[in-house]
Amino acid sequence: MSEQNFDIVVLGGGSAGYAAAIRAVELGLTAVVIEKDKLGGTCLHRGCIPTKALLHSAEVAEVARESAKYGVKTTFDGIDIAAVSAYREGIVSSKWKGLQGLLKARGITVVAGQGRLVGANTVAVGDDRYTGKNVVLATGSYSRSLPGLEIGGRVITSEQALELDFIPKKVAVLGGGVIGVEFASVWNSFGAEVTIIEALPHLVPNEEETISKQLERAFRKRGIEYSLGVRFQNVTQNDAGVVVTLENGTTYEAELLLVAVGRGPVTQNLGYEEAGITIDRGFVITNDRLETSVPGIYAAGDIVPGLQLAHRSYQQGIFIAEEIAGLAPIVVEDVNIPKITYCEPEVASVGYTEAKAAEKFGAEQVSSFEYNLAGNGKSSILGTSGSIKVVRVNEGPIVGVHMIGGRVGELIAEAQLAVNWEAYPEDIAPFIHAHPTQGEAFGEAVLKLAGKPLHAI
Amino acid sequence: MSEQNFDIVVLGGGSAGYAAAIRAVELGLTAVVIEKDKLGGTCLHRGCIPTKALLHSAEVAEVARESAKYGVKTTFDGIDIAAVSAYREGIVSSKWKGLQGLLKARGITVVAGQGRLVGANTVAVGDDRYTGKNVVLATGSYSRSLPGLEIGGRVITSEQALELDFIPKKVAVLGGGVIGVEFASVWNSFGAEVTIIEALPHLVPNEEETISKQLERAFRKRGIEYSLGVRFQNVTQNDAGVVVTLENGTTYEAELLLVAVGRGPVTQNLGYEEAGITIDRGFVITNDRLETSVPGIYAAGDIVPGLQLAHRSYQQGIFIAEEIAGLAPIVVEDVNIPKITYCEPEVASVGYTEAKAAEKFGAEQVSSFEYNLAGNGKSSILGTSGSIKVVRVNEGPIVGVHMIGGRVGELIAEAQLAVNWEAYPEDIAPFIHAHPTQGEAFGEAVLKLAGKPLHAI
Amino acid sequence: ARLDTARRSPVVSPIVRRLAREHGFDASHLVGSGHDHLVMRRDVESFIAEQGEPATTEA
Ligand SMILES: Cc1cc2nc3c(=O)[nH]c(=O)nc-3n(C[C@H](O)[C@H](O)[C@H](O)COP(=O)(O)OP(=O)(O)OC[C@H]3O[C@@H](n4cnc5c(N)ncnc54)[C@H](O)[C@@H]3O)c2cc1C
Ligand SMILES: Cc1cc2nc3c(=O)[nH]c(=O)nc-3n(C[C@H](O)[C@H](O)[C@H](O)COP(=O)(O)OP(=O)(O)OC[C@H]3O[C@@H](n4cnc5c(N)ncnc54)[C@H](O)[C@@H]3O)c2cc1C
Repeated sequence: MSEQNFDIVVLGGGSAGYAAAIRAVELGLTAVVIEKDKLGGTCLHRGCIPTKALLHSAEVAEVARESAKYGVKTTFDGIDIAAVSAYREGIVSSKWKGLQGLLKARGITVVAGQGRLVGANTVAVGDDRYTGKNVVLATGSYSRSLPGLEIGGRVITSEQALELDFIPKKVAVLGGGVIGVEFASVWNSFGAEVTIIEALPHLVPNEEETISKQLERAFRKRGIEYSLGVRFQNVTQNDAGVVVTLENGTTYEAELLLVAVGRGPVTQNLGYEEAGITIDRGFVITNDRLETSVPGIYAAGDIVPGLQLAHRSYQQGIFIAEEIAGLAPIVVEDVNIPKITYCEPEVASVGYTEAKAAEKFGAEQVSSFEYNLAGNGKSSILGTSGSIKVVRVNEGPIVGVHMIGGRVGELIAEAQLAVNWEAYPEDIAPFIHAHPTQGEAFGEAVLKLAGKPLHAI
Repeated sequence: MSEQNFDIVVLGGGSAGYAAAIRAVELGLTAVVIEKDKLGGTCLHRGCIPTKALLHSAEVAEVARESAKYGVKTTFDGIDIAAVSAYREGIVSSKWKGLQGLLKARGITVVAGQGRLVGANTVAVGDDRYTGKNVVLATGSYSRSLPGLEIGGRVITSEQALELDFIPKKVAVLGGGVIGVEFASVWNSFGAEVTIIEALPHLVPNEEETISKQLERAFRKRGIEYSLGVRFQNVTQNDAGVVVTLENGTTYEAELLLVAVGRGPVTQNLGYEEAGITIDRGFVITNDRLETSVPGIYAAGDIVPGLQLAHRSYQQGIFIAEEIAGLAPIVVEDVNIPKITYCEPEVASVGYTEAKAAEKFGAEQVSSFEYNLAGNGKSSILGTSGSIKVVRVNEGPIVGVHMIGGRVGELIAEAQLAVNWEAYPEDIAPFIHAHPTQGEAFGEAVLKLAGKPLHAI
Repeated sequence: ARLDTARRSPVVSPIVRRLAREHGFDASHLVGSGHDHLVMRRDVESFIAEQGEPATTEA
């Protein structure tokens, strides 16, 4: 039994937690991070990083298959899943090593163990107690399922999907959100037959509708099947496979069912409610400065309702450290945080969809233009299609940018600045994008909205 | 013999010329474009577009060769140069068709023929005369050589290099600038032995020195040889190949010599000097509103001293049309125009190098940080290395961004806005880049300069 | 006056425009020190600094 004091006690060493600790020590505070599993959390070990490694292997497979189009003679001989795993694990372990070194170099105490909030400013790990002037809760999320849908055997979540040591012949994916379409994309590239089951009327249903529709078209062309607008009813499994039944009676047989219906907050049995923290449907409720209902206790990352993204977690972690240090950081609303879906083709967006912008600013007050990548030289060279749609307030700023196409994820960085800085299309128009880049497509849409289209009518 | 009148007569239908005409008609002016060869000029037919197609074929070849690393089993069976050419030509011809359609839809008269300035506001094509209230000269550039170095046979320029129907076994490249390193990169990927000969001490000598050095290291690793800091003396050729001799006596044998020592302005025998236009070393001298010494005659693109880039040409063409229409457009200095070199790894930059920034703002007033892509998850996943260096004025704006690494070209768009909008690192810092992207590396450098590094010390 | 509501100087940076707005004026009402009177960040910042110092403002 020991007791240690810090300025900030962080429960959970994922993106949100370690970012808070790093920023805290930069500001001259002392910090401890309590982590029961591995520093880096979901993103590094079971999320962003390993999935993007799989997606890169998938991209390489697609390039190899299509290489004749570009005058490169190759024979595609299939996927070596053991080598894919070795590559994925290699990336994760080297980043993990880097992260551990970083926290060490920063002088952050990292405690290995399961923590529990035991009062307004203390976290207990076994018999040890860590007391802070402030506490940051950052315990992250887990793969949810649906009521009555049990995970196990051939019914898996992203954790198991990542580590499969074989490529399923046929796989069903429950959920057409980010994680579902990313795995669908990988498995299709690896040669599996894939069917996505989504209850809402579109794939990536949080995105601009025109983008969802283009993704559906692209997936159809790739041979990825999907069922939209009908709810899942149940699944049965046996040695041979699974049978998924929808509410309309349609059935799908497959070797595996991936359940990708969202992620729930890890907040149960951690002492949160006992400490008086307001919890709603499992999420920790905070004010817009990320402070919980208990003064001095903050929450960050996937346990806070809203977008579940690693960079939002970083941002919230940093925000809390600065808030505690009295720097009065600015709030970035979720709508202005960029989102990327790394399937092929990629989807990326920031700001309002056109429909939401019309709601907020009035339909008459909003204009948009969607530039087709068919007019973009670099996209033609890469052999990709898609579009970039920009939404503006008339005589006002750009409030939404929505993209689909191979490699467009990187283009969201520019759009993020434009939207957050409230740029008018007229502010961007004088700065012609480098040629030939995919970024020119954003430029063309902006030029059009500024009343001066170049390669558009 | 006919005579036609327009608001704007444009001589040359390359990037600069057609952009001027498009913007002019948008502003209610009438415009004619006189083009002796093909609409689209160098960029579309012999420059940006076909070279980037070759570079994409080269990328595909590299991916195929390296695919085992990512768990993809492929056999690389070599390059089918006829198929590479078909792909390249397909891209160019479809873009060409699109461009012709665009100008037609805009109601721009396009005259096929060789034009000549015959007075302050008239261009003659054969017996026909086109008179404008204003004239825009946009006759572009050609591949230069060195005094005494004759092009022909095995001594070629980029025009011939693009259209080669074979892959040379061994090739020498004279000039380590953009065009030289791009072809060197392609040929190396296609299996040729390549040696670059550059008289200055670095490859891409206009870039930040640390970037040049990293490119040299990367090229060495790829097996691209180079000689730096020694001037070319002469070349001899026979049926078997060429022998290149440097001023220090070193000789290089190769099958071909590509001369890539820069591009000269196309301004001779076009009536420019007779009309009273000031010419300096072949370039058309303008004021900072792009007007020549003859009032009413403007010049745009590669004939105007400075960066020879397609997007600068677009920008200048648009600028002139707006200037003529009285819109008083803002001037974008060359230093703030983004540059991309599409070799592998790519190089991209905008704004001042650290050395130039120190000259301009005072060495004490400038700070910089270079973030190594080794710390960037997405770059590790892509298997690329490199760095992003950001230069700021202390307590002031970001004035330069310099990058090297696979695919970094697209990242310059964000940097272009940051530099041109005079963003401080502190302005960008709250907006954490999407994870995992290569753009995060720019974000990390900016966070560090804002005094709040995340994944950096 | 340094700030003239009839003036329409060019402003291209949303950051510069916002900085002025947050301090209660319109950046385009300043004389810009950039190319062709483009209003630069330094123009807005120096104006704010002047305004902020009571010693230099008239009573
Ligand atoms: C398959 C998948 C792909 C994804 N891809 C992306 C992507 O590409 N981009 C993106 O931005 N986001 C992506 N995400 C989301 C991203 O991973 C999360 O938003 C992010 O990890 C949330 O960070 P966090 O710190 O809130 O939680 P987590 O990363 O979940 O970290 C919480 C940590 O707290 C620890 N912990 C929990 N309880 C305790 C306890 N009692 N005591 C001690 N430690 C505890 C956990 O072990 C964990 O390490 C993906 C997620 C998944 C599942
Ligand atoms: C190999 C190579 C690669 C390049 N890659 C890139 C790149 O990736 N990105 C980039 O930004 N830039 C690149 N460039 C540079 C880019 O091509 C030029 O900057 C751009 O084309 C210049 O445009 P322009 O309109 O000034 O001239 P041009 O494109 O040269 O057009 C001039 C036009 O005028 C016509 N013309 C000339 N004289 C007459 C006459 N008397 N009568 C009628 N017509 C006439 C010509 O036929 C031509 O069509 C590259 C150049 C080369 C050579």
